[in-house]
Amino acid sequence: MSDSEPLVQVSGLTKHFEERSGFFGGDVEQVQAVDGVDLTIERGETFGLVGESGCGKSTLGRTILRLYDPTDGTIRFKGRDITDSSYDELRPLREEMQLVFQDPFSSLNPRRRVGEIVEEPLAIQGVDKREREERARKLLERVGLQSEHYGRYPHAFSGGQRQRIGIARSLIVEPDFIVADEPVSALDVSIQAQIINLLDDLKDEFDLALLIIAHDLSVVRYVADRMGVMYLGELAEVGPAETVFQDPKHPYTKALLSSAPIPDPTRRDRERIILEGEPPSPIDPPTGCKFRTRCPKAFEECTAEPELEEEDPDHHVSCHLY
Amino acid sequence: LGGGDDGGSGSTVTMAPAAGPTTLDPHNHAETTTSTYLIHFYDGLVERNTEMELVPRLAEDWEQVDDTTWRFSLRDDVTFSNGEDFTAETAKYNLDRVSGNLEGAETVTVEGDYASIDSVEVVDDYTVQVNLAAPDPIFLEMQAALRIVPKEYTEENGFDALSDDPVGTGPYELDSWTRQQEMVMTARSDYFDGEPAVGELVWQPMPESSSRISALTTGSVDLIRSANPRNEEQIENSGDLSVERVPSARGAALWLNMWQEIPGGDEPVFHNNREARLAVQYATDIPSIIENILVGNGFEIHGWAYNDQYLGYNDSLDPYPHDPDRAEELLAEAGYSDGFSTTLLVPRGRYFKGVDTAEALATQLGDVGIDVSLDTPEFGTFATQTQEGEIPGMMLAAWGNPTFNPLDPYGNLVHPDGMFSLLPKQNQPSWVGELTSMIETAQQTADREELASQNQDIEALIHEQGVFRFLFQYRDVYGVNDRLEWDPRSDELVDMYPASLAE
Amino acid sequence: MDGQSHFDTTESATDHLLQIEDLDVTFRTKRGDVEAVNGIDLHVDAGEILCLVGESGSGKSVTAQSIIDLVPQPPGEISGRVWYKGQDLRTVNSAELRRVRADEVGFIFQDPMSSLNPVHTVGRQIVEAIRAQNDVSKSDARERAIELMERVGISDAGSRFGDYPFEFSGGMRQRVMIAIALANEPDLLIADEPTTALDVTIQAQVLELVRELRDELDMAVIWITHDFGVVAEIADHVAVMYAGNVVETADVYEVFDDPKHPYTRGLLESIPGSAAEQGRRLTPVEGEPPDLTALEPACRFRDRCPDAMPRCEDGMPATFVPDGDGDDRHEVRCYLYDDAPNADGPTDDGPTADAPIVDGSNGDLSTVDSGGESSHE
Amino acid sequence: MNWFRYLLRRLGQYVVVLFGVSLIIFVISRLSGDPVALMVGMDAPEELRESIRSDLGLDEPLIVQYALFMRDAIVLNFGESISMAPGEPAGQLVLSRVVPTIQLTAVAVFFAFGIGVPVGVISAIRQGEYADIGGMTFALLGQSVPSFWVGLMLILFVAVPIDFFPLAGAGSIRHLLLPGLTLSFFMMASIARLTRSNLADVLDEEFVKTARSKGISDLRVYGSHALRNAFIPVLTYAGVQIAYLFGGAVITEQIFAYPGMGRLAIQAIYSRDFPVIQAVVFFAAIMVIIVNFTIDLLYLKLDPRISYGGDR
Amino acid sequence: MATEAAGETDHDGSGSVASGVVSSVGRIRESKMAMIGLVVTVTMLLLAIVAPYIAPHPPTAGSWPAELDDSFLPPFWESGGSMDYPLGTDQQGRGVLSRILFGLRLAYLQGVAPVLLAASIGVTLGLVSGYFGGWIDEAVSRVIDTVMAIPLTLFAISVLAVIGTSLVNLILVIGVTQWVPYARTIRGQTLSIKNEEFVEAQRASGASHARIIREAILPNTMSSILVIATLNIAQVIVIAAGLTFLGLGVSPPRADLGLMLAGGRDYLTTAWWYGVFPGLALMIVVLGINLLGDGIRDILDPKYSE
Ligand SMILES: Nc1ncnc2c1ncn2[C@@H]1O[C@H](COP(=O)(O)OP(=O)(O)OP(=O)(O)O)[C@@H](O)[C@H]1O
Ligand SMILES: Nc1ncnc2c1ncn2[C@@H]1O[C@H](COP(=O)(O)OP(=O)(O)OP(=O)(O)O)[C@@H](O)[C@H]1O
Ligand SMILES: [Mg+2]
Ligand SMILES: [Mg+2]
Repeated sequence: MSDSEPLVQVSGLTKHFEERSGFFGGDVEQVQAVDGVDLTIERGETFGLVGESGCGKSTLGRTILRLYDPTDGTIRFKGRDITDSSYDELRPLREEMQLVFQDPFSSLNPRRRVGEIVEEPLAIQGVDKREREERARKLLERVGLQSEHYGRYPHAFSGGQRQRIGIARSLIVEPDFIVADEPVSALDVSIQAQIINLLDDLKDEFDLALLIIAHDLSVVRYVADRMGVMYLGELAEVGPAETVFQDPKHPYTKALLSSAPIPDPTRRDRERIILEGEPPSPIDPPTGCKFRTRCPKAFEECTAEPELEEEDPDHHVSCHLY
Repeated sequence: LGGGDDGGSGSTVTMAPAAGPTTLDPHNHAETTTSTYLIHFYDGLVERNTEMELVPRLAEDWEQVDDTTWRFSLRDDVTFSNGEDFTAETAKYNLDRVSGNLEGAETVTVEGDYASIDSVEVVDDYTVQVNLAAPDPIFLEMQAALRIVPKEYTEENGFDALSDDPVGTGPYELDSWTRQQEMVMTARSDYFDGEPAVGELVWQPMPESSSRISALTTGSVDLIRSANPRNEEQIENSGDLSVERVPSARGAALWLNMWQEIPGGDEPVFHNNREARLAVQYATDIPSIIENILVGNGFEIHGWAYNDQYLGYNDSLDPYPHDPDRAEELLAEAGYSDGFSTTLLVPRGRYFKGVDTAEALATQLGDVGIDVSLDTPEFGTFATQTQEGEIPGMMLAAWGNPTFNPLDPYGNLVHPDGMFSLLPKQNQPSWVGELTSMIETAQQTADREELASQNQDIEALIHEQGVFRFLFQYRDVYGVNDRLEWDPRSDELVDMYPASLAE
Repeated sequence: MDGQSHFDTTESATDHLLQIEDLDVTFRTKRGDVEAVNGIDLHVDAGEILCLVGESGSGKSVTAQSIIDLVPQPPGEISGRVWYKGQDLRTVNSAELRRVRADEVGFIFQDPMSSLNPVHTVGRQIVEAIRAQNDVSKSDARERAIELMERVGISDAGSRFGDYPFEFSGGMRQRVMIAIALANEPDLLIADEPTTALDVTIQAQVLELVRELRDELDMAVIWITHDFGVVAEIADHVAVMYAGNVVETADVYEVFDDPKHPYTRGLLESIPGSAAEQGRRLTPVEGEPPDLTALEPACRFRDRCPDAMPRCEDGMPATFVPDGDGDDRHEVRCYLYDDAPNADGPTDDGPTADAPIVDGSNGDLSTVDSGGESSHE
Repeated sequence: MNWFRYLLRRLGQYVVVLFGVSLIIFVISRLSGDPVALMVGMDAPEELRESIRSDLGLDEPLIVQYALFMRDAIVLNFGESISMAPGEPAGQLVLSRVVPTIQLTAVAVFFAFGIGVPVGVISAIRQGEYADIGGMTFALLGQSVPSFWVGLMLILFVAVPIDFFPLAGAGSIRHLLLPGLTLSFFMMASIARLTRSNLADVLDEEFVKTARSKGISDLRVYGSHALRNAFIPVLTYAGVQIAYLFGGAVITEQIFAYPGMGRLAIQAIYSRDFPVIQAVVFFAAIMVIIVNFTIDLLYLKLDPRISYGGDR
Repeated sequence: MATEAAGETDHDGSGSVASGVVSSVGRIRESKMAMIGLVVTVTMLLLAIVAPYIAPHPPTAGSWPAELDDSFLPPFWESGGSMDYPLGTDQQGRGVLSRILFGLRLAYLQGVAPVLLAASIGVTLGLVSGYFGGWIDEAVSRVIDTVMAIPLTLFAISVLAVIGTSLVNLILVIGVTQWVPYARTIRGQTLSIKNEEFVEAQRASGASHARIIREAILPNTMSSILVIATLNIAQVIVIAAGLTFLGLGVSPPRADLGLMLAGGRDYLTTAWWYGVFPGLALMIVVLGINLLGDGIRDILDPKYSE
């Protein structure tokens, strides 16, 4: 493992889910949740992932963490191929990669005390109780809670506080890489800002690489160094966050940015690209370019599948227009 | 069909027995409940009247030619309900069937009762002769239980045809039948002995005794068998009902298991230990049970010949009295001064107050230190259990003996080879051998006088050795609507032929 | 309309299409009484879009549902007036209420997944709305339903008429809900966070659709959201709610340009979108909203307020028109804008023993309006 | 044709269930000891027993016995009754009792829904009021009283004093009323409570508010929207409960001397008539399955989601 | 410090299994129904426990023969009755009150023991099939369907007729027929809990299946188990009484409510007290447990605790 090696390197990553139906569940349909994604995340980098509901963001994040078995492709973590590692082989690696969830209610076991929840990853790694507790209490304070909260149950906390607990849980093993799956979308704006600030601070303090999933573009723009736009299981565009916002290439990215409401009433009369219809089903995605059924710029070539190609330095687009 | 004053709903009588018949083939069952129905469809050569005397029915007369030969002269005016004539051929056909001598016929349930028959000869159209393999002192008694089925009809249609559609010579024929629900019989106007007085019989089985009582008191039923002496008062008080009581041919006893090894782990206390058996006799208080549990519906007995109706009744014997002190002494003599534990097997739902009686006995035995736990299976389980020899230290059962000759229980219940004998099979004390040979001699004795005195000796020996704790002869209780004139019988059969409706 | 003038009105000033006066909603629960909505005054005119904005639990839905009496009672208890076209919907008989629901007011619920009956076809549910109070033949209603479905952007409406809600995506269901709400061309459309559950691309479609419809039908719209982006896109007027109170109402441009209430300001500074453009760190509103079962007679925002002062303990402030503000619709419930310096009394009905009077003055009743705190009731 | 697949799948599952049932039946009946002892007189010779045994196939290895049993069970042939009605085909014996039991359970189901649902609906609509408290107290008592005791009390206090109700037997509506009521008691109470709680839940659902917001009448809101949705779990419950109902029929039929399958079962079990036991349990299972299949069909009608691959 | 914090939380909310149960018992005071149920159940249980000390007579044997002569005495308020036997006597001259008091013990035993058995079978199967899914789940589901298709009373009757009737067999048979509701409910809950994010969080930290089941799933199903079990106890008591009534349960001379009902039914018109009082006692026992179970359900229902 050398330092020049990216922290996470994913290539051709594909995840299909089987949906059973029919007689005795005999018919199997493939949900093509993630389909051939190439992605690298460097140490200490924050990568934002945006896209519409169901486009495969969460699946991608979880497959990278090997919470799902990939259907195809490879995942390298710190240069090590973990594509086919078993659950038990992965266990020691869990210290280095963690997950933060969207739902502050369902992500905390209501029957366990906050302390137990935060310590859980350490307990699994076999750290002794005394040290666990000490670290947990410290961390609770760091994420803006109090050491006394250690013995309480989650139901006594508000959404924002619960999200802090979830963040503390993921940080206790001092990982190098965290996937944060829509960490703020369930929170109110005023609380959201608290959590975003917290994540921002922690990522520097702990030297974290962060894969942050969001459907709120402004959140990604605010926190991410680089970002990717997903559509139907594929990456449509990848590039430095600010570049993508300032100079979107892919028609989908353009539409997405244009649809996002801007909290400024003076700009409400701007030109907008409003897409027709809804994303097709990942069970039966269109052939060729997956966006062509809704793309305002679609033309004949789009029946062929585009490649994700470098358009500007470090700015990749998967579109036949380029 | 029909005729005379048949018809009118006024001549309908409704009865609520506890159960319906299982089959209508009279040779293929061994249940009194079923017989009650079948005696209305079928007749026997010989029958018992209400007083339990043997009287001619299809046979006009009979004679015992010698120890092993019987000759019956038959009526010539009898027809089956389908018109078929009754002849000596018919009689032979029936006797052959029940004795297993009918070529190609399936074995029937009652076969064991007629094992002594060797062959049957048709002497002429209306005379038939039966040759026995050995003398059988209860041959004639058993004839009273045999019902005659038609020959031609069954040869043509098979015996199975009888199981739900009877064809008999009897006073009634089947009108309709829904199993376990309702059976309707109509009188035959051409019955050879005269048309029955009641034109229509309706049978509605009700297993719940409380339903029966209610049905009787509400008037929807004319006749019930009461299983609940507490209700007698209620019946008698309600104006137009009355209670009929009759001593039953059924006697109850407590079997003491004298085997050397007892299945299920009870200690073989009674094997070769007369004191232990006598302790049980003295520990129990039968008159109190009769008074309190049976509410008087029973008579204390001291042997299988209950009373002087039975051949060989021994009036020199007395029932063991209730004497707990004596029982405890005997127990000490028997080597069980601290008492012992054992199990009492009693079928539930079969005998009148059977389980209650067992409970009371257990309480009484408990008072002298004999710790009795009850095992109370359903009769079906009980039957299997007993036949497979799964009998614990004690058993409470009642034996119906309408032959009025104790030879029947001697063979089945006393003789060590008998079905329900709990006498020791190995390591027999001498009295057992003696008893065995006494029974075997009696079974071959054709002379009634002699048989009577042999039976008395057997009774005395059984009593002396305390083989059973004899309990009581039951008294059957019926509730009857006063509009019905009907007499109960000791053999538990409800015979409606002699019955009539009061005006 | 003057925000303070209807203090003693018993009959409505009926120049608004809808005018809510002094609305209180309390839920009696096992945990205690939840004062979900407290002394709200609002109004909306034809062709106008009023956005109700506020955090989760601030009482937006309850306010909206109170208008046509959809709040379950019990556990809810409602008081106040809802003037609609001159009659108080809180006192009309049930037949009239049903007529208003059917013909006058359309309602779109927040969650398109649960607000359609899963066991009826969408067509049937639209037809039911059309025929609810009107004698329309089944076939006419069906035709009209298909028209509506097409109008709200459901392609192939004829064949989708017989489909069940679960066969529709979230965006399509929300369109069905809109079709139901528009069934009888209402004069007032109440939309309770109709796009919160939708993706931005679909949200853009729905926003566009509602704008069009408003123009076409000249409806008044009450649009509930917690997203200031959406407010900026669609609102004419904005009412900001906090913990059961409307804390600020103003023209939409005013709100973004010159927010007055500390809460409104805090919210706007929390939005990453605007912050990023200014290249600075987000300024969250610290703390959490109060527990509505355990309210003290004080300004409900004071614990989180950067500008809190002793006076804030006195009671929920009355509605003030900020000093020097020309727009008569800009109203704030904050003592910062009390331009009568000695008018510092609480808005409770008269002084109470446990309400400390900071300035020793009994207050100037002239500033007290009907939105007064009524937590003592 | 998704609904067709759904039904096919359910049918397939029911076949598996029937197979399981047959296995259980077989095991029980073969464990139940020697039936021959009951068939023949108490002193029948051993050869006779042997020959009956081989007639019945009782001397074959168990697995062969099971295969034979399955072969016959498919055509509802369970052999001849041994002790209850010797020689009668057990299947027919049971068949003759099926109708009364179906009538009885049908009446019970009718009572259970006919009384339970209205009580539940009224309680849900009048939550917290006297009607609710009264209805639910009644329902709670109904769930707490053993049905056989109810039956005895009905006999004692209703059937005996009132001539109208027969005490035993079958054949008319009058015969069905009291046993039907007895049998339905528990289910009625449960349905009342279930209807209440489901309806209360559904009334809180958003789509009920949507319905109200349309300005339709309360009757329509409750009838067409709320009740139909609330009814689906009640139906599920009924499906689960139907087996209990057939079981409960055993005791009820016993108490009211009602000539149905249940009483036949008791008699068969007491006399160890295992072909009859097999037949009863098998028929009961088939009836449970038929009822459940009917419920599956009702689901299709009531809940469109089912036919699109949903499950219940 | 830690204990302080823990102590502080215990009184303000639910929590782990133990504290969840403890706190719900504490909150029973909030539910009138549960309160009545608790009082009734505790009273009856106490009566059962102290039966040997308060019962005026022994439940079975007594001093012979006086007892048999006392058969069918009416309750004290009827003519012929006396305070010796406050609720009268049965056909053996045993006091009905004493028999009922002792009968309560058996009633609770017959309720609780099969439920423990059924719950352990059902919960295990439900957890395993819900958590692992696949063919295990398919198999368990078919077994559940099968058991549900057989009228359990018939099944229990058949089995008891085969293995013989005794208290232990009764408990066993009821136990193995009652596990289905547990398995169904727990399976369903496991299916949904295993998709909760907190389970995923455990998986993301590398927890073993056993650990996940033990720490995430089981504790979260505990309140349902508690509710089902409580209501099931009531049901089982009735089932047991029914089987005994049919003659397949407890054997005489034990003091058992079902047995008394069966014995008393022949005397409903002549000695009503013999069948009516045990029936009432049974009803009160069952009603108490039902009320308690309902109350617990209400208390544990999130809707209620919101
Ligand atoms: N365990 C699963 N089994 C089957 N299909 C799944 C599973 N998880 C996700 N999917 C499907 O895969 C697709 C992608 O889902 P995913 O959750 O990754 O989307 P997402 O982009 O995270 O959406 P959202 O913004 O709604 O969270 C969806 O169609 C979803 O239904
Ligand atoms: N039926 C009810 N019973 C008890 N409390 C209720 C009920 N309905 C609403 N509430 C309470 O009233 C308060 C206001 O709720 P409301 O639904 O109006 O909030 P909201 O502003 O619409 O929030 P959101 O953005 O989450 O929809 C909340 O605290 C809520 O818990
Ligand atoms: Mg996701
Ligand atoms: Mg809301």
